Amino acid sequence: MIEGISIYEILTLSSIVFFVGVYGFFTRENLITVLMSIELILNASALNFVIINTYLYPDFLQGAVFSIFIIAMAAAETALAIAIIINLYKLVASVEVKDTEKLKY
Amino acid sequence: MNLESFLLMRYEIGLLAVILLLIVFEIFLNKKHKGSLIDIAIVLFTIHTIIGFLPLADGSIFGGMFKTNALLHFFKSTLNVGVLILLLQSADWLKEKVVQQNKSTEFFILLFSSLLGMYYMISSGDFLMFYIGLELATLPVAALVAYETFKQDSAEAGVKFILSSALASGTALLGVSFLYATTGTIYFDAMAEVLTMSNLSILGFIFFFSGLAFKISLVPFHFWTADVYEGAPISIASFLSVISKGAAVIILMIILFTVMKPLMPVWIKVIYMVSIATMFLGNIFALRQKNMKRFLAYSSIAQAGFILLGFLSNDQLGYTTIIYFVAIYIFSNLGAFGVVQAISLATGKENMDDYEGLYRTNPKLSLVMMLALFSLAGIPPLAGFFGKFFLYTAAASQGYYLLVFIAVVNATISLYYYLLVIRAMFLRKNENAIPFFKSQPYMRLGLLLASIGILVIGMYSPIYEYIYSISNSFLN
Amino acid sequence: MDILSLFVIVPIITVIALGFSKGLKQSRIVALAGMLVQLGMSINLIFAYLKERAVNDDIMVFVKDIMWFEQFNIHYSVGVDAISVVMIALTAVIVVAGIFISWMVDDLPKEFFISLIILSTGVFGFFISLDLFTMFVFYEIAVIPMYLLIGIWGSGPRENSAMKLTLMLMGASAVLSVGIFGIYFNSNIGTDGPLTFNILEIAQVNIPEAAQNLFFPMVFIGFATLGALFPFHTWSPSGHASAPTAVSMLHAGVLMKLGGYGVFRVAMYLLPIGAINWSDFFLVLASIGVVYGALGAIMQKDLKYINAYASVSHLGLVLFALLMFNKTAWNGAIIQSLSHGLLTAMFFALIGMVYGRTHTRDVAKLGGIMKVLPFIGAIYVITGLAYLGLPGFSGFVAEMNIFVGSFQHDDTFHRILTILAVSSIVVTAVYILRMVGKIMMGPLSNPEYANLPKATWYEKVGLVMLLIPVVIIGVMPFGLGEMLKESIEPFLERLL
Amino acid sequence: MDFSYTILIPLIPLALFVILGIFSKKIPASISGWMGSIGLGVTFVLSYYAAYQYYLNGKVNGVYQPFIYKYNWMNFTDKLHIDMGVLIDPISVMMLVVVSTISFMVHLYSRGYMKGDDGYTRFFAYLALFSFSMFGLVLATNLFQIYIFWELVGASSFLLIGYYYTKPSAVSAAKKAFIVTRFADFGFLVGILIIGYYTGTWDFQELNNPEGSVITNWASTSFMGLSVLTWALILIFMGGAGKSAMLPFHIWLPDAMEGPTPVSALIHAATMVVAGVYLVARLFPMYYFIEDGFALQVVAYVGAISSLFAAIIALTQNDIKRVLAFSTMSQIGYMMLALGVSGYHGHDGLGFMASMFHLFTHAMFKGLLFLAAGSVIHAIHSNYLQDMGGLRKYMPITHITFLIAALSISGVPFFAGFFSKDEILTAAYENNILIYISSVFVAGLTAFYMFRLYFGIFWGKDKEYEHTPHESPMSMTIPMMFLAFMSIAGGYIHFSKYISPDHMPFEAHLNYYLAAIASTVGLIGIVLAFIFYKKENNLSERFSHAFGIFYKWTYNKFYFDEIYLFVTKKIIFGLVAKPSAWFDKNVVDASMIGIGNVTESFSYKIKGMQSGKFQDYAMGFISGGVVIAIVVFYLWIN
Repeated sequence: MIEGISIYEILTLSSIVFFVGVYGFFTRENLITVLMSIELILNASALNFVIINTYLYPDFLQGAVFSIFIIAMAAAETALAIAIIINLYKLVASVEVKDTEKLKY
Repeated sequence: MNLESFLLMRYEIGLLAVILLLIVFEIFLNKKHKGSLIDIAIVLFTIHTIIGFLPLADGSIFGGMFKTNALLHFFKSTLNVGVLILLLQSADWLKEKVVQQNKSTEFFILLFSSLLGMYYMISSGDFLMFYIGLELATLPVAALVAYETFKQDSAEAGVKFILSSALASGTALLGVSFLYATTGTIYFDAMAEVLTMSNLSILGFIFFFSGLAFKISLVPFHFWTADVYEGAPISIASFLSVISKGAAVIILMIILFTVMKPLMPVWIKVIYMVSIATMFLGNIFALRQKNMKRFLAYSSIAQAGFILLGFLSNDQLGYTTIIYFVAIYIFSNLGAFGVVQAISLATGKENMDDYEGLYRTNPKLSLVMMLALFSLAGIPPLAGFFGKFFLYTAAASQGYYLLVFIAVVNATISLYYYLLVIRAMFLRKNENAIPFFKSQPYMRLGLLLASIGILVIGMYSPIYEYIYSISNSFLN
Repeated sequence: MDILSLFVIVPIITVIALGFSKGLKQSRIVALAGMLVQLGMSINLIFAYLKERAVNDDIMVFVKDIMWFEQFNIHYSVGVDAISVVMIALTAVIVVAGIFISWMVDDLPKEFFISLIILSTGVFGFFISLDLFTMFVFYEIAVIPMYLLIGIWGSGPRENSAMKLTLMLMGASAVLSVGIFGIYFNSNIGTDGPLTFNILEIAQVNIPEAAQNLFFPMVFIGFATLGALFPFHTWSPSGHASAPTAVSMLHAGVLMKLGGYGVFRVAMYLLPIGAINWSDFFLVLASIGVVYGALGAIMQKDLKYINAYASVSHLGLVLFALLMFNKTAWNGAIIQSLSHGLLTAMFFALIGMVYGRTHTRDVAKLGGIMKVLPFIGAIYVITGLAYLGLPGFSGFVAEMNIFVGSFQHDDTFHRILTILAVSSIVVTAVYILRMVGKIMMGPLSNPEYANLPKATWYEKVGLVMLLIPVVIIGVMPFGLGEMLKESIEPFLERLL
Repeated sequence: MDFSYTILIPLIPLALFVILGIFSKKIPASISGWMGSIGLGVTFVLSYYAAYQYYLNGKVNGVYQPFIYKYNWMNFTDKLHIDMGVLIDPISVMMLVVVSTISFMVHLYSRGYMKGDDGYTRFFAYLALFSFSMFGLVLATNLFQIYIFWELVGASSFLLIGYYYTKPSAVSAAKKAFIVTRFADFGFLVGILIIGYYTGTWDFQELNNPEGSVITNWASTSFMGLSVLTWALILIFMGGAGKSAMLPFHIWLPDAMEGPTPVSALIHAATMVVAGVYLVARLFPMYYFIEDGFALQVVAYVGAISSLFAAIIALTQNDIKRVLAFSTMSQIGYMMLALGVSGYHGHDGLGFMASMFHLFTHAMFKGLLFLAAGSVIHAIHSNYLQDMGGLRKYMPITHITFLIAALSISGVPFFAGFFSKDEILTAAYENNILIYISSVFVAGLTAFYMFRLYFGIFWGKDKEYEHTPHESPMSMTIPMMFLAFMSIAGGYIHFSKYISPDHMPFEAHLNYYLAAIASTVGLIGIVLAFIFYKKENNLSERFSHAFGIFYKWTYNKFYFDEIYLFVTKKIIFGLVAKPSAWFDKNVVDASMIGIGNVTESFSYKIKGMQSGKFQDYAMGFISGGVVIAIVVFYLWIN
């Protein structure tokens, strides 16, 4: 609970973070930056959980616990994604999105 | 908490034991005998599967985070059988391709972990457990998709899968956070009591739904499906299309009919729209596919659209038909993928054109394929017909005749492309047809089990009746 | 084991036995043995039926009911009345004849006979079913083997024809299934009982008129597509043209009869008000089919196409008669189904024999075959004359019943359509005689044909088997008519 | 009295047909010919016995009683049913005599005529089938039974015309005969249906009863200003006109001469073609009483016009069988018009009686003419008048018998044709003077063209024959002689004692005044023919030039064939059948295929959705969610 800042501001922030992440996901040409965008999306959700927990339902820590798990999962996800990207790099010597368009239609 | 309540997690514990045992074997087994790990894994998993059929009490532990009931037992066993068939079908591939790289144990560990994640996901009693289960089910599969590290396709598919699924789970989480905002709880039971219809809760539902729809590959959340199936090893494509999708359907069903019950007027509409879009788009894309894996990917998208018909009937009829159809679908699709696997393994060919004249050289394989495809197309007396017919019945019971009409039209379209494969195998004659080959016993057993499932589940009505008798159990 | 279920079990056993047989010789013997048993049973069934009918007044006799899917109240429920009995006999005759005609099938013989017998299983099952679900199951079982039969053993553009046929028929069955749901979910209106698929039970309730109006066309089109209702008939000419002989026989002879039978048994019996409300519309379509099919047949150059369009015309007459809602016309419709089944089967068998020898079905290229193949020629002429409704053959009996029945309506609309339908006898004569005259008579068109091999014993047996019932019905229609009328009565009562 | 043995009359030929048909390969030609002849001989005897028995003892209170033996063959509705049976009444017995006589004679004759033909047994099988059908037709007890046998005679006619089936002209003639009569039968059938529906019966006894409900209630339902029953009768007459080759359905008859000549004699001269006459006679009370005989007027005029028309055409034809065919048509026109002008009671029924009488005598002399022509054709292997001449020296019996028949048909006194034709003219004179005048004119024309034939064949200059013609064998000449006898003696039977519309005998006297006119006209015809054709001269050519266009029209049979050809080929095939075949292929079928093609091409169109770029997929994912949200909120708010 932060004085002078209502839940709306923070939720707006998290929404902005979410959509920045989404925008980044759509437009980045490098797989690593796409991965970073995903982090933004996950963080937006984590932020939401914490804020909602704090502002609306401070009695239980469900949201906060959830956010911790989100962080952990995000880390696992990122690690795995990086591993796969590295493998791709080994094969095509590139981490560009345009090099992942072989499978289509 | 006592031992007995832990035993409610028998499936999970059993599977964990299998995983750990495999690690032990991996450590202590002589390098020369690494091949036998496959046999060991299969034996262990078979034992696990058989144990799964033993009766088990209902109950919930961890303060309602983990629930279990007769329906889930049944479904976990179904998943087990599916995975077992899958293992049998991929044993040869593992022996020939993976053992050399010394990666076979990882394969099993990852696969079983994913299955473990699914157990938890469908048994979850709150969104946290659900989320953990979902991720546990997804992440190992991502690794498996990219398992053929020397293949660009595999890596590309892995990238696409992990990034798309991360986006999906991010979106789902946002949805869950909205639901949490409106209700103040993440427990299913508690949320069901306080959830009301509001803009935020609906928005939350839609975001959450899109996350699960991604797993089931419903249109428009399906785009990853075909690319990933094509790039992934066939066993993994098969796993994604049957086991992973089946589990996701069940949890979607549980959540929609319990937690989201207050939002039913909304989600019925969503399901209605998505169902039509999924059937049409899946079918229309499947029409022109030449690669068998891609073909089956779109076909499985279309099948998912049919499954949604069962959601429209908010009663035992609906639940039963969904589960029944998923069970049938698992067997049918495994049959089809198994044949693709066998042929790919023997010849490396995966295109429909390569199948021309197959019946004349490999009649048994072609027959299994025909059974599987006709079952998918819904031709009596194969199981798929009964599954589809009952799904239509479920939708029609609520008066959705128009939707049923659209569905049957789509079933006809789908028949067209299934017949294309039949045409290649049976009708065409080909000088350069795939020559006769004899599959390994595991593969043959796997295909046999799938065929039996296809033939028996439909006509043998006690199976349906059993599912009917337990299908209500998730509600309490 | 009850007498009716054997009709499904014997073919299944035959199929299994075929699975273990090798080569042409074994498989044809196995197939023939199985189907001869079937034929014997079906003849026995006629007498058993007559005996049972004398002491049993139920609509259906030999009823056997086993619960299948309890939650849906789906039963495996069988029973027959006179109409199913004669249809079963027809099917058995044609299947056996078909096996004789395909005595020398060279490519994948085992699979051929398996598919053929699975098809016939579907047909037999369809005719004995009293449960809509079971009926639907058998209907689809009957359609699907067609794809393989045409696709593998066919000729010409076989792949496309097979695909078109399968898709159109399965599309029709899809539409039908919606109609069946409509019936099912209205099947307990007014009673407090459970929903049911059982035809006889559904007939006890009166489905609301709005529902009947909605679902009748679906059920009707679903079935009538199989009966080649204009404009849903286009699968039939190309399908027939590409199919191998025995398949054309079975297809036109039996499978297409499922359409009329279904319309009669399901659409009109369960949805009588819908039938009456829609009758004018479908009557127009059926009449168009009758004349249009006949006109189409005049212009065709391929023998099988001629016959296929002729079937459109003749089966249009079946639907036409069914929509007339009276006993005489319905009696005619059923006899027409029988008659057309036998005659078309004969025609296709003959065309197959000619084609097998000359390797052409082009009317322009054939001529004077009778001189070389007297037996085939003679039967061809007889079949042609029977087909155009000559007295003494079954076609006449059927057509006269239909015309007299149709004439019982005295409004201008029905009169015009009836006269239109009657006029088809002239057009039929034109195309039949044109065909017979061109290919059988006249000078030998190609000197190479002078040494065509004569008809073999199995061909003769096949043809004579089909001809006998045609003549029996044609010369002695009295018994058959009475037997059928008794069974028609309860169905007609629903409409009046 | 018991006439149940008459059932054997149709059944014997049926049995013959079945035996000869099934074993046609096994039975040697010599035996099959004898089998057929003996079988028909038995029916011949039975028929004459029946006639003897019936005409002498069939009367009760001066009225001939019908004898009916029937059983129920098929039920349509509660009322309507078809019976199969035997109806013995004056006209059916008379027809039995005619048919069995001619058929027996033709069987005998064919044994010689067809000798050495490949399909000898087949030929006798067909003949037996025809005889069976014709007997069945004659003995029918109801309208539907007549229709059944009507179709069967049509079919056997088809088979017999197309007997030489390797000859294209024979095949097309057979087809033409069948299709044209089938078209007419379409009318017949509709007529039957109308009668069945409005009267509830097809039984002749009920239909024909002048006091019965059918006839008395004719006015109860009308359609377009006429009673429906009148329409029905006109339609039934359409069927009769088809079979009897009346205008405008006559076109098949000349072509039907492609069949073997004995067939022409049997079917296309003596028996089948008069079925139309018999049909009208059968229903005569209906024709007469319903709507005051409106339909009968139609019959009369069609008969008269056909008679005149055919006689004119016959003048110019060169194929002797075709001349005889047109002559047949013309004579049947006579019979029709006689029925058309007939009354019902007593002496008014003269026309009816005359028609039957003429049917009888015509069968004899026309049958004979054909047999004689067949004998000629047999000898010189040509049908054409140009190829003949001076044959009287070579074929004396044929010559004499032909002459007798020609005299008979020309109405020369003391020959059979004279008596019957005279009765017809008398009846016409008493009722309709216009028809009378036309008929007399036709009588003159008949005499002229018959003697044109006679002189052309037997007199004139010898033609170059490949081998000397010789008289036909005994098997052929004996039947001819018998018929020649009948062509004279037949005239002396007092038909009015036996046959009348109301089944009551009456006295018909020769009207000498009218007979003299008719005979004179006939003799004028003969004399003209003598002048024109006795010796080779160019008179006929000069005349044909003088008539110019009219000659050409006549020679081409007034272009009826061409008109029909135009209607069928151009209009029905070209404008109806072809477009509907086109429509089927390019609209109905194409639209079904089109649905498939559109789906498939749509599939290719939208394949770009799956671009391969996972960011696009993500775009689809998010925007899909947004679209669902928008739609849901839209729906939910409403």
